[in-house]
Amino acid sequence: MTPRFVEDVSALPTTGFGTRSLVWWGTLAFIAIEAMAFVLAVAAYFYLAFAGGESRWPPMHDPPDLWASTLFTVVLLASLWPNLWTKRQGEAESRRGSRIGLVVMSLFGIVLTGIRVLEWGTLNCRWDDSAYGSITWVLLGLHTLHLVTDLGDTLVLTALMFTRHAHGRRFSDVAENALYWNFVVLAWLPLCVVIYLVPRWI
Amino acid sequence: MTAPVGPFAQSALHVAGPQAAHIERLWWLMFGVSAAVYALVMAALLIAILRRRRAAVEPEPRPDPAREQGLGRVVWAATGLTALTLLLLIAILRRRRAAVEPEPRPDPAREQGLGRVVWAATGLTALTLFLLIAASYLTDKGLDALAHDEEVSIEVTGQQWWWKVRYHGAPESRGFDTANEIHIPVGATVKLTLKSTDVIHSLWVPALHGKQDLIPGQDNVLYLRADRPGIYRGQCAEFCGFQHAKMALKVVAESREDFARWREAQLAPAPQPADAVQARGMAVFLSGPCVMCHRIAGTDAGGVTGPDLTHVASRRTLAAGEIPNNRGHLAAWIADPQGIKPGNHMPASNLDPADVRALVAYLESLR
Amino acid sequence: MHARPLILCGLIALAAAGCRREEREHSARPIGEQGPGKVVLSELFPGGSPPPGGSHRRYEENAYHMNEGKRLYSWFNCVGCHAHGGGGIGPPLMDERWIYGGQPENIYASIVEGRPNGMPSFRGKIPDQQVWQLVAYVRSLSGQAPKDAAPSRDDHLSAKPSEQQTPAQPPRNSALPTASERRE
Amino acid sequence: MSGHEDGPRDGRLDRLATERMLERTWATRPGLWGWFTTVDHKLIGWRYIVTAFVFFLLAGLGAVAMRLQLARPDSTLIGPDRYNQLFTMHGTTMMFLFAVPVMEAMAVTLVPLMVGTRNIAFPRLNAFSYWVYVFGGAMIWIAFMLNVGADTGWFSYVPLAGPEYSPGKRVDLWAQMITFTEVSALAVSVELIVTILKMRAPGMTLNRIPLFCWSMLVTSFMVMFAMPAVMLASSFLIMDRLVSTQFFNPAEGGSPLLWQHLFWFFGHPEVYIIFLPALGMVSSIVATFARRPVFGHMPMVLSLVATGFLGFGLWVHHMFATGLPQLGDAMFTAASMTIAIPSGIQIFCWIATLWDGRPVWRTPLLFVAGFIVIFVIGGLTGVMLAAVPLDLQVHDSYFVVAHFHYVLIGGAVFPLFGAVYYWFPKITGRLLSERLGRWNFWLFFIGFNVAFFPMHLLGLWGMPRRVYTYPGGLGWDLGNLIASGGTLLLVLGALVFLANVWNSLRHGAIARDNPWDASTLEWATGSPPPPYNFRHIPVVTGREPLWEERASLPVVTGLRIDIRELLTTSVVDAAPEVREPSPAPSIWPLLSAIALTGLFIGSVFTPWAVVWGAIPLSVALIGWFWPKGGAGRRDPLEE
Repeated sequence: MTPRFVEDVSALPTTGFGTRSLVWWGTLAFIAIEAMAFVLAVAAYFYLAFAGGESRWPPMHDPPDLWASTLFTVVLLASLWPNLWTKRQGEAESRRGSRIGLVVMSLFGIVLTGIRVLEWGTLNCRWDDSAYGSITWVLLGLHTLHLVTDLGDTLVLTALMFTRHAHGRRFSDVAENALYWNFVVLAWLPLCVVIYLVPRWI
Repeated sequence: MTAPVGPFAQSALHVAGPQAAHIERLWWLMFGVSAAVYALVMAALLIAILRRRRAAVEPEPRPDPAREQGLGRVVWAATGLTALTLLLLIAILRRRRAAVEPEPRPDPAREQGLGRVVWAATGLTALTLFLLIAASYLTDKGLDALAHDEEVSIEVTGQQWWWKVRYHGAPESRGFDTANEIHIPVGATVKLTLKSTDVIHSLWVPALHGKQDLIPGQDNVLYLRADRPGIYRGQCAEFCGFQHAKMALKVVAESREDFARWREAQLAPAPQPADAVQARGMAVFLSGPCVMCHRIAGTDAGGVTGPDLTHVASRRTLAAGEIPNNRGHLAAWIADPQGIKPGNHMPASNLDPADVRALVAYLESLR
Repeated sequence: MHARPLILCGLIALAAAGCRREEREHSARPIGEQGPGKVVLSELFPGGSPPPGGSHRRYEENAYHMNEGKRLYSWFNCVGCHAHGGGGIGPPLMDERWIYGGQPENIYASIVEGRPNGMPSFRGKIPDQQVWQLVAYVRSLSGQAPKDAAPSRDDHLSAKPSEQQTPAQPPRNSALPTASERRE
Repeated sequence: MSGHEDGPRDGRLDRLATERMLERTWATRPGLWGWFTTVDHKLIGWRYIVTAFVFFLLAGLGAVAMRLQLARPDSTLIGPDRYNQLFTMHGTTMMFLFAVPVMEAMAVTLVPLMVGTRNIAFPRLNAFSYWVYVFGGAMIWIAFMLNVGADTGWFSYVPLAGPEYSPGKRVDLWAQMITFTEVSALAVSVELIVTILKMRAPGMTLNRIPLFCWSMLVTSFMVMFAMPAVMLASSFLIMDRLVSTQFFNPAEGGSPLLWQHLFWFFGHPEVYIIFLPALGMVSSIVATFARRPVFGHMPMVLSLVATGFLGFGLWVHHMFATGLPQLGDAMFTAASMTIAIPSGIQIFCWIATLWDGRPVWRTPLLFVAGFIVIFVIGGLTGVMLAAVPLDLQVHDSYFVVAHFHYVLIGGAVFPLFGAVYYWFPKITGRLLSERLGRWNFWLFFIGFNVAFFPMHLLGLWGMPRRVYTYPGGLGWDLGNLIASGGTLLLVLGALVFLANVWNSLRHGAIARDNPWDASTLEWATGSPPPPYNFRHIPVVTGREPLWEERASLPVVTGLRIDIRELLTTSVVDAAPEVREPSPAPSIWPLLSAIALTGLFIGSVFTPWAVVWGAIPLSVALIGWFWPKGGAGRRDPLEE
């Protein structure tokens, strides 16, 4: 068909943040998928606790120790502040601020991964002991997977920010990486309650 | 090869007890409603297709409503599922018309009329569904109405690929085991406790009730009653591996007297061999591979992983309903169970033919 | 693109292994066709002699046969004396010590012939194929079977880690247990 | 921001120069390298469709083998082991490797054209998802050829599929195949959601989105929330089998019913994931051939959304026979029957459209009529199955087999074939033959009903499903023979279809841009479309853009044409927002898919493969993410 020019878009920007960024939407969609996986895993936990073959929960185990998870949770929550700061630096397209923020967040990620390793030792159960052990390991494993994945992302992005590619869309990548970290933090809170506190309550 | 069974011995539309009868009534109700709904929808579709046929000859953007009504009546009268399909075929084959200009913004008044019809149809659908939900709920209640004061309590355990049947007695020493055949007295409420020791099975005797799963780690219960004497076939309805297809059972509904007589016979230990051949058969049984899995009460054979054979000769079929229980089939089954039911847990034996004959003679005496 | 031939080779290798592992033969050869040429009747049997025709390999590399062996181990009440491999009235089967030899034909002989001090003979009672299935399973108890074919966990109470996760313990022959050992 | 300012824009050059430059920018390189690296949604979409149809044919051949076996009682043509593998492969392939992928493939091909953009969102992810899908499908079929085919049904109930009752790797490979297809389905649904929400042509406000795109939007959301359930379930299963977790072992606190809940929480929405796109196709076809917009656009959209929500509330009706509490059952009965209302509304709206329109009877519309005739029966039997008492009788019987084939073949495959006839000229530039199309339709229509209608009766007369044989004399012999006969008609229909495609590809009538005079944007460009889809991004002024603007098409100008650039717009009003760069071809998606395949298959044999396999995967992903070239060139996207 014959075209009829009605609008000129050449003045539009070539990058956007938040709802104007495709990657932001993609990140949000993947967060939704993963959140659904968490929700279902927690549902499976309660199903096994109430409708599985056990009369006691946890069966023949002590509930997991609290010190490592408490430490983890405190550090994780503390990471929120530098994370939001980094996000703002990205949105302000500040190369220096983004670099500092990403380095700090990488360090947080490494420390948290270290604490997480210790945390596995405090569960007081093995994955093959019982269904309780299995679901507890899977819940913690799911979160660890996200933790490690985001750490990997952050490390690659940090490296990128120190190369000649640190311009333009990298800044929206910084903002979206921070968005994902928020999800990793927020998802942990209910999981922490389920893994560590629920066995003490029921 | 297959054990003989009557036609429709396993049919949900040839019922013999109150539970299945409730469900059958619900079926006919739903069938009737569905057929009516289907006829209406098809009629509407057909009219939609047919109503503008003249337009091709002389364009007519707003056909006369009276004529439309008349056409509608004719088509409605002609409704009938097969006929409709046929008409559809003819209608479509006869239609040939050049493409017409599309109408991107149809007339709002016409749209309103269509809207009213669509909403009415939707409302009608909702109402029909509401009625069906109510009918389903009432039927469900009806199934529960069968009083839970069972006269006979039977435990059915699904195993790959046969049914272990235990009759509870009071005291428990009056209980006994059998396999693949459930006897029940006519007119009595029967409680079936359903268990599984391996995978999930499902007990389905359509003439008496719907199905219920047998799930490891969970006991399910089914109450039923037979109102007519007869032999009703049932079958495993949840896929359970290799021989899911050949995991059948018989429910024998008989008079209270016959049932009592059968029950007393089952309680007795196995009869002693009556002659030398049977005695040899018993010896073969006890020294051969049979004892590893099978039990015969009153002898040393105490295997519990295969069917209890104390009164095997009183049963109508072998191999979970697969073959009739007679001399020839019994011998064939002992010689080559993997040929008859590949993958089942009974291994082939390599007994001497004379031994097989003796064994069959002995097993045949276990009435 | 360059990975394609590699993948293909890998697939063919997997296929060869896969076929042996996955075959499900249910047509047992009838009882009586007894296994290794000569069944040794002496109490002491030196292990380590190479398997005669390697026919038992078929069983040890095959997941279905080993799984059948596991079922029969419980059906035929081997558990009664040997527990789930830990031993009890009978010797344990999940360690590296074998009184009558830990090679397949040794174990075959133990089942078919029986052994002194309690192991009954199952000659004529257990068909040949089932004996081999049991042999394969018994060897998997001490981790002798390939890990991708050995049985995984039970669908019942777990008494021990699954055969799949049992570390391999190469059989060592040991003399008859001393009186004191037997008392333990 | 810097470096993006200069460069040739569309609208500043003459038509030929614009097209030549766009062609150079967007074209896929010829040859094998181009084939492996392309990110063009059309090429990937067509490849996806062809692959899905190959799986369809394979699974169909499996069905033919099963019907041959079941034609006579006590048949020994196929033994239980092979038969169980066959029906498992049939169900698994149809559901996971054909139905869902083919619908998503149609969307991958059509949605970017329909919303008027140059490529799909995250095109490299799109390439990746195709490779993952094809590797997963190839894995399970190669396994089947090697006699390692899964044999526990497409539903793989534990404990039968658990470690004790399914030795070997059959079920592990099956469960891993699930992982493959889920990864690819989830990736595609994210691409589609973002494409539909953010990349619509200016002016295509929410209420002007074509119904097919609406149906894909709802479908994609359903995929996002349903697929995690089956991924979790299959992961549990693999872990139970491989590292001895106890999820499904009742003796150690697990529950076999947990599997069923998780599986059906996915499995029921799955049916709608297959069915909703088909509804979108039907709407496209009906509007075009009834020569008017679909009646009741808003109710149609709301019905789609309602179906999407209600679809998640029905899973328990697959479990009525497991002995759940009665009150819960009643609730699920009500929910299951309620979903008939939105389906009913859509049927009524299409009939109203045909009623009011002036239908042109071409093959696509024929398939739509067949769809209504067949699907309504499936819907009604679905209502019956929702009633607990009736379900207890017919559950897992041939009645159910009849029901879901009426729903899935009637509800999805018929519209799909209609859609293939409808969009074939757009995709290939050639029309399919009408004459063969009619043969195709009638063979399918008659063959389908002959094959599947008797199954209703077989089920009511007590024949359970998933049996490799059945005894004679129970009243099932004739019904089975007829059903098997119908299968042969279906095979003939499929052959006619293949002949039609084969013939049309070489000698078919050349299609114009808009051979059906349809109203949606995909018809505003060439047949087949050029690599850049549209010379200028169109502007939409109504729900039926090409019918509203019959003289000329309003378009925007100002996008760069020397680099891959497309236009993103706001979610509700579709107002232009950003000139978004779009990724260039890359080999990394393929390499990532290979690495992922290695990890997945390796993990079936040893859990350590997850650790070792993560290394090449990480390398491939970093290669994918790492930006190429200097300033001004497109950087890859993160997801």
